Amino acid sequence: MLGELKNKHNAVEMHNIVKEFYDVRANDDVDFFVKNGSIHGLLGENGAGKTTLMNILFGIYHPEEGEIFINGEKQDISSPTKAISLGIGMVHQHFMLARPFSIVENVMLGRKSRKGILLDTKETAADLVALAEKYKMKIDPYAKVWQLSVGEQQRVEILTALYQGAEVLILDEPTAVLTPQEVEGLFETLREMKNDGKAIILITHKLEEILSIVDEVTVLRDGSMIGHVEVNENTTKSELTKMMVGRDVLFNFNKACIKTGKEKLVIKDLKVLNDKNFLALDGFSLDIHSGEILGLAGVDGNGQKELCEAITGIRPIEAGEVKLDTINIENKPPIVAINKGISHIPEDRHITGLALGWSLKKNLILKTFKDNTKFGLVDEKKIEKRWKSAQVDYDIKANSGEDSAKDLSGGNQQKVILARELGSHPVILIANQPTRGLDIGATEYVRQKIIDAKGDGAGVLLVSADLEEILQLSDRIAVIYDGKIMGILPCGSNVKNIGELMMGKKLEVEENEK
Amino acid sequence: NDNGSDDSNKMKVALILPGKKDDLSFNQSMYEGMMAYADANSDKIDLNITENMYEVSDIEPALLDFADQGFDVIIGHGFQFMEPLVKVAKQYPDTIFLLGTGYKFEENTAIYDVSLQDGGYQMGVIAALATQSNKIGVIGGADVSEIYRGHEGYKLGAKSINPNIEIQEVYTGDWTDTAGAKEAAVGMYDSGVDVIWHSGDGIGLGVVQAAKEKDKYVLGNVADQLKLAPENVLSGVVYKWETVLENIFNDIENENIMNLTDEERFYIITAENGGQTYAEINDPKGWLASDDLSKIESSWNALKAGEIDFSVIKEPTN
Amino acid sequence: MKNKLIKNLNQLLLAIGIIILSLLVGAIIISFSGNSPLEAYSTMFNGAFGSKQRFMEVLVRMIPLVIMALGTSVAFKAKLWNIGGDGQFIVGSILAVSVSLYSGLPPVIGVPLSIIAAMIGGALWSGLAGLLRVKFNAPEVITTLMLNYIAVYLLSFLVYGPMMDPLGSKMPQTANISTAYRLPLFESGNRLHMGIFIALFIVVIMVFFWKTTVGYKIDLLGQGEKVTTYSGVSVKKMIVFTMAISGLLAGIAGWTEVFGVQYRLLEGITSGYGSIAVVIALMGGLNPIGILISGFFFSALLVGGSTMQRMTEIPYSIVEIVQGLIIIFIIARTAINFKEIKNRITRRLSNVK
Amino acid sequence: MLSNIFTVSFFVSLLASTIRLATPILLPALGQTFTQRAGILNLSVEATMTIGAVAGFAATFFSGSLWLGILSGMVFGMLYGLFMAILSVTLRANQVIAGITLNILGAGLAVFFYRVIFGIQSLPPQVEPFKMLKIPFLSDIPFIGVIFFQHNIIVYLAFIMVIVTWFILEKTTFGLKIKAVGENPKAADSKGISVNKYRYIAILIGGIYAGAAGAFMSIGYLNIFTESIIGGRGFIAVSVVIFARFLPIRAMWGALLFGVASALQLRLQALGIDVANQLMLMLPYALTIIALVLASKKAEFPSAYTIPYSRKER
Ligand SMILES: Nc1ncnc2c1ncn2[C@@H]1O[C@H](COP(=O)(O)OP(=O)(O)OP(=O)(O)O)[C@@H](O)[C@H]1O
Ligand SMILES: Nc1ncnc2c1ncn2[C@@H]1O[C@H](COP(=O)(O)OP(=O)(O)OP(=O)(O)O)[C@@H](O)[C@H]1O
Ligand SMILES: [Mg+2]
Ligand SMILES: [Mg+2]
Repeated sequence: MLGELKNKHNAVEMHNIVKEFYDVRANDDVDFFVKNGSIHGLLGENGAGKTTLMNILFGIYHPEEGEIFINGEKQDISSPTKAISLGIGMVHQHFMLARPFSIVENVMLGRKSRKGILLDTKETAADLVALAEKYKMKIDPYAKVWQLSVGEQQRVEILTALYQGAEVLILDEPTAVLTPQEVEGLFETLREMKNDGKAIILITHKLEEILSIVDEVTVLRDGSMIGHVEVNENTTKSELTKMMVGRDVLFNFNKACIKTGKEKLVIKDLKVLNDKNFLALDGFSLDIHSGEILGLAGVDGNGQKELCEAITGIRPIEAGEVKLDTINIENKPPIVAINKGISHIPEDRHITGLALGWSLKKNLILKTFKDNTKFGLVDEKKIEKRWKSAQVDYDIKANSGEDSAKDLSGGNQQKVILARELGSHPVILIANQPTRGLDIGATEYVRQKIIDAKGDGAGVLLVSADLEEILQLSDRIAVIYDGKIMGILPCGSNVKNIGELMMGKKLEVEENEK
Repeated sequence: NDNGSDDSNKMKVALILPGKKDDLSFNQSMYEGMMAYADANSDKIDLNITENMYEVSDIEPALLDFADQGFDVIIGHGFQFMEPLVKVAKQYPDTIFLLGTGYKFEENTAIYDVSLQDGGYQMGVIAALATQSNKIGVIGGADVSEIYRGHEGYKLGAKSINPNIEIQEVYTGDWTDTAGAKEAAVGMYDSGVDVIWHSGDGIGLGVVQAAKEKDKYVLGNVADQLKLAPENVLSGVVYKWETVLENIFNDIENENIMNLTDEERFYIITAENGGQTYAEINDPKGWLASDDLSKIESSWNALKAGEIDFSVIKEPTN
Repeated sequence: MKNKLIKNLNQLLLAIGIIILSLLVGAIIISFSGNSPLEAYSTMFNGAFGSKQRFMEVLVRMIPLVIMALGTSVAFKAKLWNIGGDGQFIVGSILAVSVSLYSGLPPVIGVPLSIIAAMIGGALWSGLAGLLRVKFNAPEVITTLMLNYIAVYLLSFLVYGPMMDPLGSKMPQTANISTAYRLPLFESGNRLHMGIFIALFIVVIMVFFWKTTVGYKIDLLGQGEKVTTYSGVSVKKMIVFTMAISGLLAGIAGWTEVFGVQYRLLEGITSGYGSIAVVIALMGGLNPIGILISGFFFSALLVGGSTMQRMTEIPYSIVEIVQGLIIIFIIARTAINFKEIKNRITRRLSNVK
Repeated sequence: MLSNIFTVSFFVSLLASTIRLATPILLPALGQTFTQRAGILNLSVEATMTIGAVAGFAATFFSGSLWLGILSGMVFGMLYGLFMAILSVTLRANQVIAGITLNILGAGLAVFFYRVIFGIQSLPPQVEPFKMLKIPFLSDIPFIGVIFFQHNIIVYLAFIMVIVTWFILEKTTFGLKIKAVGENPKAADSKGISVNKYRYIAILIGGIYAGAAGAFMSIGYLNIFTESIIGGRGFIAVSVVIFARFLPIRAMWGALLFGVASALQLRLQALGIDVANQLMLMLPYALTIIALVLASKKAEFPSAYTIPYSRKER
């Protein structure tokens, strides 16, 4: 049926795309068409194959089967260079910028210089400023990337693509890391581009966004194309969800806003440096009570990571206090926090949370070698037993405890971490972005486990950039901006207020209160 | 090597060189001396030569292995062979071991050495006579015993001509650092030195090259090095191991070597016994007057006659 | 258990395959020099196993190599690139010999003290590199390498200067250590000394070491600094500690060589064991038993190669070339993902069906 | 006594020698600036230089042309670099291990081929090395002339390469790409830059510089080849790059520092200053460590330093 759509006006046509990774069929006979002068949504659960499909279009992967037509002409897109020359640009989920480079240097990387082998820095910088103005953005072309906020970095990515002459622009989850207000700014730019006749492909998990800006949407599930919808007033969220998941999904946690227990962890006037030696936390105070989930909302990079690391002893503290009950634990080595029952689900499960080359069994005792020894030697039997029970309790899909952690899917990796961190019945749980990158099933599972931990009496600090998650789970909601608490809101507050705080705007009510 | 003919009457001799047989120096002189002797006596001697045995850990196994294979004479050409050689000699009392420089003996070992003070003295005399600037130099690898004596002899010889002469001395600390030796020589020449004697192995090549570049004189060691730089090699000490090898093998053949005293089993090449000579004077710059040549001659005669008093050379203090 | 056995067997077969491949390529190079590869290899084999004498020599050589490779493996496991085994070996030997020559202690105290001195010397030298890494972020690859050179000149300075045998007529070596300090020989007339038991003992210790908490922590460090810190292990302490242990073993290797074979200090005492130890550690898969086996193999290669050089015209550099080739093939093997290729093929086949 | 020693001519000779001794460190260091900027730590520079020295020597010996010698050094240096590239880029091997391996292999190969080519001769084969090239007028300036303008042409070229290298890295698209593959290979890849290609090129350039420096040692500095002709200079060059924080101009200062350290130790001894020569010989290596200690904390290592890249890895 879709084959009929093939005509000269389609900016992109991908036919019967098949792509395999080892034992995963990431794209299974997918058809995908995008019209010029339109914004096209690509929808699907985690792992559905969206990024893979776009990576194929951008020449990063080569499909096992299938054909690609750009503006009606069949193309073999063998590399990103080829894609770029065909007028395809891509803004990746994880930004592709060299951080010590300036903006203009990053832009020049992807483009032929006008001066032959010499760099045309000045000219490019001037063009860039002009281009940015056209799309209502503001940049300093000589600023170094590491100095930029996430939103600014994204603008650089978009500008780079445009500057390379992109007529087809792919954006892979561009809004995941932005505040609602920043999202509005981005959409403004995208509409501008659409009016210029460009084709824009937008990958997102957020259905409201699809409904507000997208003209057409394609839905993937398990690597296959499920459907293709023109978006109009009649399109509904539930219709799209059903296409995505194949069933109705309702996150249904029996959450009542709990009256919190006694103060457990008190953080006072914390000052902490980030990796670049700037203050990431600047006078940060917060307290976490037993038996509550305190949601910490905020745009990535406002000091959340540093906070989690400071509490757990991983990062030194310049000034301020961290008290567990009445005991000061600031600037103590990490082992102190571990022994005192502070568990930590780190933001980065691959580099921090797991020893990827180690077996699952060994990953379970990462923090507790000592308790698993016999005559000074690690007790294999004991560990095997632990693994067996953890596998059942946490529903970890793996062949055996001997499997390497790196061979597991993200969701299962996260479950291993959960098994380790919750298995010790913590008094405090620091959960930093615990569901990032997980599919709906796994997300649901992890969230339930966090709620269970709370029921167990743990005080939970839930750090998340996903407002929906914060709203669903939190008993109280704190908002962090630029290393400070902007405000603490009760459970059930409205999204707009939180969004404003995340942007660093003080709420009037708050203002009055203080 | 060429143990092709299994004439069991032949004496099986193994020569182990610590360096390369074409090092233009200590190793090469022995290589050539031994080859000359073996060629002249090819009916009697079956020779195996091992070169480049520079890993300390290889030395003792090599000695053991040769002894184990039934070699009659095993030669370790260098002081680093002394301890293992003495040790292995005890285990193989019927095998003769020869040690190139050293001081420890067993019943079945002998030592050959060079009394470099003779050659050094002569070089000092030549350098002092040739210099136009009254500054001469000497460059060596490391100050091991015979090199040390050579350098002291050099100073003595030079001062016998001109007590106020300035003598610069460098030990590069390394036998193979040709570049370092060259740089040291360049430094000396730049500071006004115009004749340098080198007492070294691989490093000598660097000194010769510096002389060539700076167009000054250099005195060689061990072998005649004229061909390396015909415009700049003034003379040099020349070792003639054949003389002592002849004696040693005669003593071995007469089967009395084991009956000799330690002193008698210490074979040393000197000016006196003709084991050391000096290369013909080559003076393209004409820095030597004709009476200088006769002074050179007479100093050599004095050395040959054993008339020079070396007792002033202090034994090295550690 | 059975699986593990099969895995180990596979490992062994692969290693043998690699060696054969290297020897084949080596053969091409030997023929290039106009020599007969067959003659070269048979002399080499004969040179290592042809007589009791030679075989003993292989074992003698194996002692310091295996101990040093075990040291190397400790650092490598933590992904610390300690390539300064030679320097650590030297400094350990210097301290140990100093104790035995100058302390004047009775051997009952002096011998253990000399071992301890060797360990301290080695550990200091590598620990220093660890410290510089932790304090100043100076890459240990480079610092350990530079410390090698410094140790070599230090040794040279000492044997030409303060430690020179006063009765040695200016030979650059120390006096011999007294007999009571030496590692006993198995039989007189043979070089094989009791150090072989020490080497085997350390192999056994290392097997268990990797199962202790400390061993786990070192292994964890190799998994990444972030996960190590996260797990409550101090990365800085662990880096210095791991480097120190690694050097400590190199120091012991120095002790066995000096007290079991040379009986004195002299220049060139390490015979370039450091790089070979790296190769042995790698070839042994950083596993103590693997290191023992590959240590034996490389000792045979060295001893055989040295004999080959003595008995034929073929230069010793061939041995170095073969060594280099072996490692290259090891690297190639780990890099090529056989599993992926296999998976692909089986997928294709099942798709066809 | 000291006033006798530290004369003007002493310093002139010292500085001239500093420049000569800096050259064989500077050249490979510049090459490694490319290589390391692209994220590759190549420890096999030492062997590459030895191979360059043999290749350069042999070519000159048989052709009589010095330039052919330098060219041959560069070509063989590049070919040996190819090994490193295959191991570290294509096979994604650990770079430290690959480097050590290639050092063992390279030392063997160099000596082996020298023997195969030249056999055993009673005199070592020699070539006529590069002649000193006095720069007209400039070389006549008192003191300065001797220090800076009386060297052979390779020395001048080496110092000119500092500017060239700096220019390439900072001002050309090629340089930007080299830096990008060392900094964020993924980003470079997504911008259409082939990471493997540029890493190969960066390693090969390093090999060319190192091969040229090796040839300089055998036909520009000395006139013979010996086994130990490189004598650790390759390793020092690798470290110079790090303490120069990957900047060519700083690499030049680093190389000069080592030049002066080696020149000084030989001269002081000649003038009768009584310091054990072994302690002096330690100087360059101790200096490297000190320099690393001072520089490493500030050094911004390329983010992908020593990390192999694969598009597939996420
Ligand atoms: N490089 C790779 N190697 C192996 N498997 C891969 C690779 N890239 C993707 N996959 C697998 O292919 C499938 C599709 O992944 P893809 O990243 O395209 O999903 P996605 O729809 O973009 O998900 P997300 O919402 O998480 O971004 C997943 O099962 C994933 O694990
Ligand atoms: N670099 C890789 N090399 C080999 N296999 C990989 C690689 N990355 C992912 N895989 C495989 O892809 C599959 C999915 O991995 P991925 O991390 O994308 O899961 P996910 O989609 O994030 O998580 P979930 O399973 O919860 O959906 C796993 O089976 C894993 O073995
Ligand atoms: Mg995913
Ligand atoms: Mg994706």
